[in-house]
Amino acid sequence: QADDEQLVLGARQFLTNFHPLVQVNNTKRNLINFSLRPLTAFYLDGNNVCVLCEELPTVENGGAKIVENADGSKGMEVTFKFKEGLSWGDGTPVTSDDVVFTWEMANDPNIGFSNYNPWTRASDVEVIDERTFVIHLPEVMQSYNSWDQVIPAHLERPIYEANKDLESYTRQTLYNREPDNPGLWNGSYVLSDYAVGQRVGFGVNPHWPGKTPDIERIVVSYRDNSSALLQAVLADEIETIVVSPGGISFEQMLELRKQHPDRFQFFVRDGTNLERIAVNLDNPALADLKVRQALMHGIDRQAITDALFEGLQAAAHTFESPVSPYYNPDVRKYEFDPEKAKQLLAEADWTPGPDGICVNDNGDRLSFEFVTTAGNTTREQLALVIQSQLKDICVETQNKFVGLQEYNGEYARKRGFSGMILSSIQFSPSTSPRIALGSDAIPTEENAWVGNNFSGYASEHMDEAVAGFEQSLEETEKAKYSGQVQEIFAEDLPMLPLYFYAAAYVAIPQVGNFNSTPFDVNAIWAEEWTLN
Amino acid sequence: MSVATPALEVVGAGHVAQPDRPRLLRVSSLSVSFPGAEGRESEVVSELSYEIAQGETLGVVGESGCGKTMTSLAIMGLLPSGAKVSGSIEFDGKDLTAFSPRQWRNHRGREVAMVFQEPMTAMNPVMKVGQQIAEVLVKHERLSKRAAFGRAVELLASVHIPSPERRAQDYPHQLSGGMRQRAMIAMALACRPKLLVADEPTTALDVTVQAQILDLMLELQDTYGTAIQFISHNLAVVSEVAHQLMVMYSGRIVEYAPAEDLFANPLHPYTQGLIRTLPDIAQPMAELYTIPGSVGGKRPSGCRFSNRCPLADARCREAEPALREVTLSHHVACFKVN
Amino acid sequence: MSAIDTGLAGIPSAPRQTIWQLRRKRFLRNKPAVIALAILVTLTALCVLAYPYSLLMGLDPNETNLLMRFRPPTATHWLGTDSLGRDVLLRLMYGGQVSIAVGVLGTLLTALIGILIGVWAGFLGGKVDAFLMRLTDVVIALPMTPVLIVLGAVDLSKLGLSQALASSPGVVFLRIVVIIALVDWTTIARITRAATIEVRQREYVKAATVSGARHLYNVLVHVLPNITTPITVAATLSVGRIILFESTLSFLGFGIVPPTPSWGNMLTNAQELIISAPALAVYPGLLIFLTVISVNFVGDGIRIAFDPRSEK
Amino acid sequence: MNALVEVDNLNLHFPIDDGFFKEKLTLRALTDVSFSVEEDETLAIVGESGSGKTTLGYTISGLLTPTSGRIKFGAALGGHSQKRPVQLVFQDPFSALDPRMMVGDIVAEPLRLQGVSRAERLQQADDVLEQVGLPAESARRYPHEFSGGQRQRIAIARALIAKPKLIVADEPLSALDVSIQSQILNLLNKIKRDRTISYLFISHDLGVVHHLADRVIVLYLGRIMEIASRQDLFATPSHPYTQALLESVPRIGRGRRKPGQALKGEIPTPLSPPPGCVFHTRCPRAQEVCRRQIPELLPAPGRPEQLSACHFKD
Amino acid sequence: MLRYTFFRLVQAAFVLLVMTFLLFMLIGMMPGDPVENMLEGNPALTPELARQMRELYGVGVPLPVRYWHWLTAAFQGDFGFSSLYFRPVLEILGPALLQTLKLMVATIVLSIPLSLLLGAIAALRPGGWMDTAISFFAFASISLPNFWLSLILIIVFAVQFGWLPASGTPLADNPSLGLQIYHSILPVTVLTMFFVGPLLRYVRASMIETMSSDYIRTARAKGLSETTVIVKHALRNALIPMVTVLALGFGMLFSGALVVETIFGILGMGKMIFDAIRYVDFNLALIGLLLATIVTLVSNLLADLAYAWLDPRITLK
Ligand SMILES: Nc1ncnc2c1ncn2[C@@H]1O[C@H](COP(=O)(O)OP(=O)(O)OP(=O)(O)O)[C@@H](O)[C@H]1O
Ligand SMILES: Nc1ncnc2c1ncn2[C@@H]1O[C@H](COP(=O)(O)OP(=O)(O)OP(=O)(O)O)[C@@H](O)[C@H]1O
Ligand SMILES: [Mg+2]
Ligand SMILES: [Mg+2]
Repeated sequence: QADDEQLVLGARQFLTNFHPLVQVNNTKRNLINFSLRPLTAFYLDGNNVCVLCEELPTVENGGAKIVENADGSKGMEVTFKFKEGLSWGDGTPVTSDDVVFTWEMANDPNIGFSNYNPWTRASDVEVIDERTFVIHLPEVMQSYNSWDQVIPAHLERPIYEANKDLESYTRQTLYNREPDNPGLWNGSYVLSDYAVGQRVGFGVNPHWPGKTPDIERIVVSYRDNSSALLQAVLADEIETIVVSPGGISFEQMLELRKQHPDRFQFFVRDGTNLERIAVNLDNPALADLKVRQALMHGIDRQAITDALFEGLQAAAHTFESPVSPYYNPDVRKYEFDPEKAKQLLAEADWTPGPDGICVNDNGDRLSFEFVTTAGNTTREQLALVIQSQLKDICVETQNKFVGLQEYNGEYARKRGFSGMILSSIQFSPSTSPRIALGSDAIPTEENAWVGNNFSGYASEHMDEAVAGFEQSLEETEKAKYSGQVQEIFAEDLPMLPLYFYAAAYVAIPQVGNFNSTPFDVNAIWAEEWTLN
Repeated sequence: MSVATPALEVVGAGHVAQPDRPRLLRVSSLSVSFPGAEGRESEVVSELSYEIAQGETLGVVGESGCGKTMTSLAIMGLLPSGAKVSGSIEFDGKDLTAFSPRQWRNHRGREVAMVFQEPMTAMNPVMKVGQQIAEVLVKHERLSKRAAFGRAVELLASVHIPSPERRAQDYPHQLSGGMRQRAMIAMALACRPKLLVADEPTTALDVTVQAQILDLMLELQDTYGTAIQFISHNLAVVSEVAHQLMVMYSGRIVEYAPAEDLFANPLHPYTQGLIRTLPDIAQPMAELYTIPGSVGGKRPSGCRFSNRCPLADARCREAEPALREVTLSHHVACFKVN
Repeated sequence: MSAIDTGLAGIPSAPRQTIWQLRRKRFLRNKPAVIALAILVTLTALCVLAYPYSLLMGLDPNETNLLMRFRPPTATHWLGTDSLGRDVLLRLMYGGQVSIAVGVLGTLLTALIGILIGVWAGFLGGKVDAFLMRLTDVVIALPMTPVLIVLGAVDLSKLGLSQALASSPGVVFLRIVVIIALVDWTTIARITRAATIEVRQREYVKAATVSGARHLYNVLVHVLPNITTPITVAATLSVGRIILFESTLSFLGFGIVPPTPSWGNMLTNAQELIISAPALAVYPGLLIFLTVISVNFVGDGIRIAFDPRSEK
Repeated sequence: MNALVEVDNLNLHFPIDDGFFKEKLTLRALTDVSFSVEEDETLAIVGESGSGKTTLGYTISGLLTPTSGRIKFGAALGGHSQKRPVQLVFQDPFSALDPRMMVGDIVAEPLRLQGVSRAERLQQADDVLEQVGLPAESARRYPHEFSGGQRQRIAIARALIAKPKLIVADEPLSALDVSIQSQILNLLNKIKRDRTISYLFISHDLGVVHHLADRVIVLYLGRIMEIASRQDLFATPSHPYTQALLESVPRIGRGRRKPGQALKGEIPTPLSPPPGCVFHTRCPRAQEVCRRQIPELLPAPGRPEQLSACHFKD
Repeated sequence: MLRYTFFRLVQAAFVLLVMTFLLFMLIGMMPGDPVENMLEGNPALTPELARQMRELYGVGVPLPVRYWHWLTAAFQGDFGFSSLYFRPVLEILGPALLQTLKLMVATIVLSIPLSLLLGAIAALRPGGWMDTAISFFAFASISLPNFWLSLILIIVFAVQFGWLPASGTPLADNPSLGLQIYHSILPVTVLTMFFVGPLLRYVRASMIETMSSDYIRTARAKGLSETTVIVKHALRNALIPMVTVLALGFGMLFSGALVVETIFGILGMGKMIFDAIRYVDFNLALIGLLLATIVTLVSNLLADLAYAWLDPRITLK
């Protein structure tokens, strides 16, 4: 059975590169956070907490202040202080200079940092002393106290100075050349060894000022397909695994639980990642709100999660998950009601045709292309079930399972789908709903296809509410604006919410304190994990 | 030309037929059959009886498929698996039919050796010629590999292969057809066998080379006193080397006599036909004699030649004539011969 | 009649059995091949019956039913249902149609390309031959599966096909057939070439040439009919190989796209749940195995039956 | 007599492709061959294996294109509409017939290539089959049902059907049993009696050649050693090679042979034929001049019709 | 011989050049671009950054132009960076190639004696029950989908019995040889199963043919023992052509390795290429495919040389 000192995690996709702030995606965040910690993170309860800092600055405690900018607009000053004794893995202390360096690089357009809580939000970083620094923000923003990782100036600055463009910097940075250099990391673990595509190993960081980790070594082992991962779990080769597209599927977890209820622990928590159908609002049929409402009434979301996920993934009514502090339970809900759906369609002039599919007066059929990623069994099943359900309310979907590449590129980001597309989107407490609902988040050629507003939804109402949210500093106010956004969302249905992915893990029983949080990467608290 | 045969002693034998020489091989009532389709057996050699004296050449002639090769393979104990043999083969006083596989292996290559028709395919293409010869010596004379190779070179010299040292290092494909056949003969004679079975050794060769090989065989027979069973379908070739002659037709001996006797006085209608069908340089004629029909097809009942025989009558179609001695040492299997 | 004897003793009065009768007899003597053929015929017949069967049982291969997932065999669902409550047997039947169709069509295309190139190279010889054989060598040197994946990933719309057409099931099916043929023709090409070279130098071709026959005549009249044996054998074996290819491609996510079932993608879909519902993986895997091994046995049987050495 | 075919200084070299960088080797299969085939005559070509007999036959029938030299078809062939006045009969009766075609179609193939209708050509095929001594119903059988001798008859029938003026027969007997050989020989003779036809008869069996030929060409390493009428050649062979050949032929009635008369050595490779007279390496009469100078093909002393290429001919 | 080798190498180089072009075009026609993949779901993505990245990966530049850039760089020894692993492609592919070669060599080392033994046994009595059994085994080997076999073997040996590891590579940093072998047992078994069938059929056919050849009869006529006849005369002749079959099989093995590597989590060439294609890592896919092709081309060349060395009848020109 399990090795006392080592915990093996399973994962599917290896890192593209090891740089913590370049080309960041979820896979990378899940891994890097073992050894490189962000300044702040959202803990289990959804509250923002300090990771590297002494105390979280807030407006209430005076750590953050609203100030007047030179041009008269409002800005902010946020003061942070690193924890006592915080050091890089090579013993060099983590200092304010590292923050300045990180911020400098982030503001160099040639380098291309793309972290989740970007340093580019700051207009200046002011060094108070070795451990204390003030971040200046040019405007008031709700995410003023959410900040990502810093990188070691003593190692990376010379490299940056010598390579001032993305191409040569990403090639030369120690994160890619020597990722096992302990000086690059400041977490409770340091990345100690790796084999490209196969495994990444983490060892204890002797300079970590916080709790000394209980587990001496954490290995992330990569397996390409979920069956192989599952077999490896069953063969005791992998001890902990995430349930998501990056690990085994939810259904596999359910099966595992059925087969071996006692061999493993199963952590399942409501998550914040929303599975939704983006509808192309350029399609005249879908542009009609009644049709979208009919679709919502026609899809039995509860039955789907009951049948496919044993009810463990919550059916969604809005984009915020019930676990979110901003969740608004009072928005309009669309219960499964095929009769209502048909009635709505009839109101929109769609009546059943000879083959059971609705037609309008022009003779158009109510038929949509429905795009899904091929190879993702859960999604494929979902698409097939929805197809069956919509057929009952006289809507036809033509399923199209396309490869990941095509899906991401041609279909989603370039909005190449003419009807509906199945995709997921995650809102962490610090992210603004703008990314999927803002009228400036519609991917177009001009903005280099950036943005997740695949539906092409634009509403002034919504934009205002979103801006309100972004500028709120207090939780109650944030909740108010977010609630507003959710209401508009439920009325307008810019996308069809289906359910929230649960944050789920499977682990051997020996693992303790495995606190999985739906809000942030649980590797950030890896030192709390135990193994006995 | 001087023949370099230092290692070989000369036994000496004239090339005149000597019927009183001691008997070496005695084959009696040899039959070979194969299990055919649908359980029928096909007999390819039937009731063969003949003898070979020491140092004597027996020529065997017959058309394709008459069982010449099967007869010689039976003597070598090399019949393909599935073949059924009956009758007895007595060699130098030993009964070969009672031999164990081990005895056969000690017998083959030492007491009897064989030369095949196609020298190209009969030699292992990826083994040096010298080695292939040496192999026999290693097996039967228990020589070391090196010594055996030395002997192989001498043997190549004795079959008149120029620069034998170099040739011994060659592979079969590097030799011309004639040279390959010489090497085959050298291989066969390596252990000075008492009997050499030569199955159409010159058929694949040009006339000029054929003449050379025939010369060589006669010369070696003189030197070593080896008896030879010489198989050919060419009467003329056999006539140049054989003391005794055996004509086969469809698995049977039809005529068996001393060579000169047979050519001077062929008795069996088939033998007569064979001789008469040959165009002759000495005696041109407008129309050649032909034996009607062809070999193969269904065997007739009675005499196997009856369906092609100009003399055949009802009796020939009923019973098979036995081989009998008509005049001294002249055997024939025909009812029409007295 | 003239003085010449005709030597007709050998000709029997009644015509002997034709070459095909002989071959059939020899094939029928080969028990494993006959059994394999029976299996193949049965499997194919079963697959062809998919539609009537669905009418009879009132089933739809693509209709999902969340209340009927993973059902054990019942009177309506003889092999139970899959993860979406669809009838496994019916899907296996439809899947077999697709898999076998890929195998057969792929082989036809493969054979077409292979024969064209092989005959061309073999008959003309010289520089043409050298070039075509180098080409063959190169294609053989290509690592097959990765190349299939590249070809499978090529975006047809970048080749000018409309997005909708490019991802329609028919085009996806054809595309698989085509890409497999594009890399798999080499075996048949080489075999055809070798056989063509052998036939080309036969004397009946020379006789025809002397009488004024052109290349095309020789190829059509003499070469093609005489190289059917090795090609038939190679093509038979190729059916099995292509069915395997398709399943591998499906496994890697580049094959027939669901919901259209093929044995390959059914197997792939089932592998996630192989522990709890192993039957879903075992059935298609077994059918692939059974089909391919039967095809191989039949191919071998044909080879033996057609062997010129046993053909007097 | 008119010349049917005139061959003038024919050379045929096979390029041996020896990789990209190496100089190309040439195999001289035929060198400076000149002769003619007269109407209604049988011209035999003899020589050892590899001497170029088949190559010569193929060149004349148009299967090979000469490297240099000319082949001229005489006036007797001018009026024919057919493409080639020549037909071929091969050595191996097994590979000479397409196993997938019925005998009737095989025999009628030359007519098919001339565009004769099927009914018409099958009718003719039946006729020719009868002429070569096969029953007409053979036409509806496949070749594998026939014996070697019968197949050779079929091949001859195919050669005859287009009424050629010349048949090139490349060792048509050597694959057959002795008892069958004479049947085919007689058939060839009968055909010759029935129609005006010339044979280019390739053989290495001098007995057969003596029986059939009007004139004989002796080839050695692609060169003509001697051309003579049959009587002259067999009675007074002029070239030492011809003499050696005749000497080597085994004959019945001579009793056991006396060793030591056989020609020494073997035929050299045509890739690098010996300089001078190509035969000098094996010639018992070879002198210095033979190593240097190629002897011309000139009449033997006192026999203007008998040409031989030797510095010391008889 | 030297000249021949040189010529073949030149030829191979030319072939490779042509292939770079073809593959470049093919890969260029794959959908999507690497940037999509890297930035998927990242809310902090800015248009500016997206543009920059696309530029970095050459998206938008016409294919032939990109090819030309690539080619000139390649001639200067720069084969490009992997966008997936962010390392020079050769640095990634080197170890991967080694991994795959290890797998393949192990497979070949096992397959040759196995196929020889089984093939020879089958050939001794064609049609006998041993032959039938071995033929069945061979056909089964040819017909089993290898991914299916892999899964079944994992379920049986790793999951049910727990005797063998389900992963193809050990997790330790510097695994001992023993550990490496232990982890390779299942993947090598699958590959061997996949490879041995065709080989075995070939050995059998070749042996049957050889055993009926004239020179075997000659060898027997010399009085040699059956073992000598088989080992010294038959096997060698039967095996020479196998060199070519092996070389051709090499390409096939590469394909088989892809599937096996994917399932057993071995980072070999096959999986590298597969990943590269899935995640549109242009350079990696291209060089990976080329490298795989080079390996087969070289193995073919070696096979030809070995053939000529083993068979004196062949002279290489
Ligand atoms: N393995 C076998 N099984 C069945 N019949 C066989 C077998 N080998 C040979 N035969 C038959 O045995 C008969 C005699 O063959 P054999 O080889 O002895 O003839 P041959 O006189 O040597 O002919 P050739 O002059 O063609 O060499 C032939 O009819 C042949 O078909
Ligand atoms: N296509 C070819 N390419 C190269 N060399 C050839 C070719 N055909 C024949 N040769 C060579 O030309 C020479 C003459 O061959 P040819 O076949 O004409 O001889 P032949 O007298 O008919 O011999 P045989 O009696 O063996 O039939 C031989 O050395 C032969 O190897
Ligand atoms: Mg024989
Ligand atoms: Mg010839």
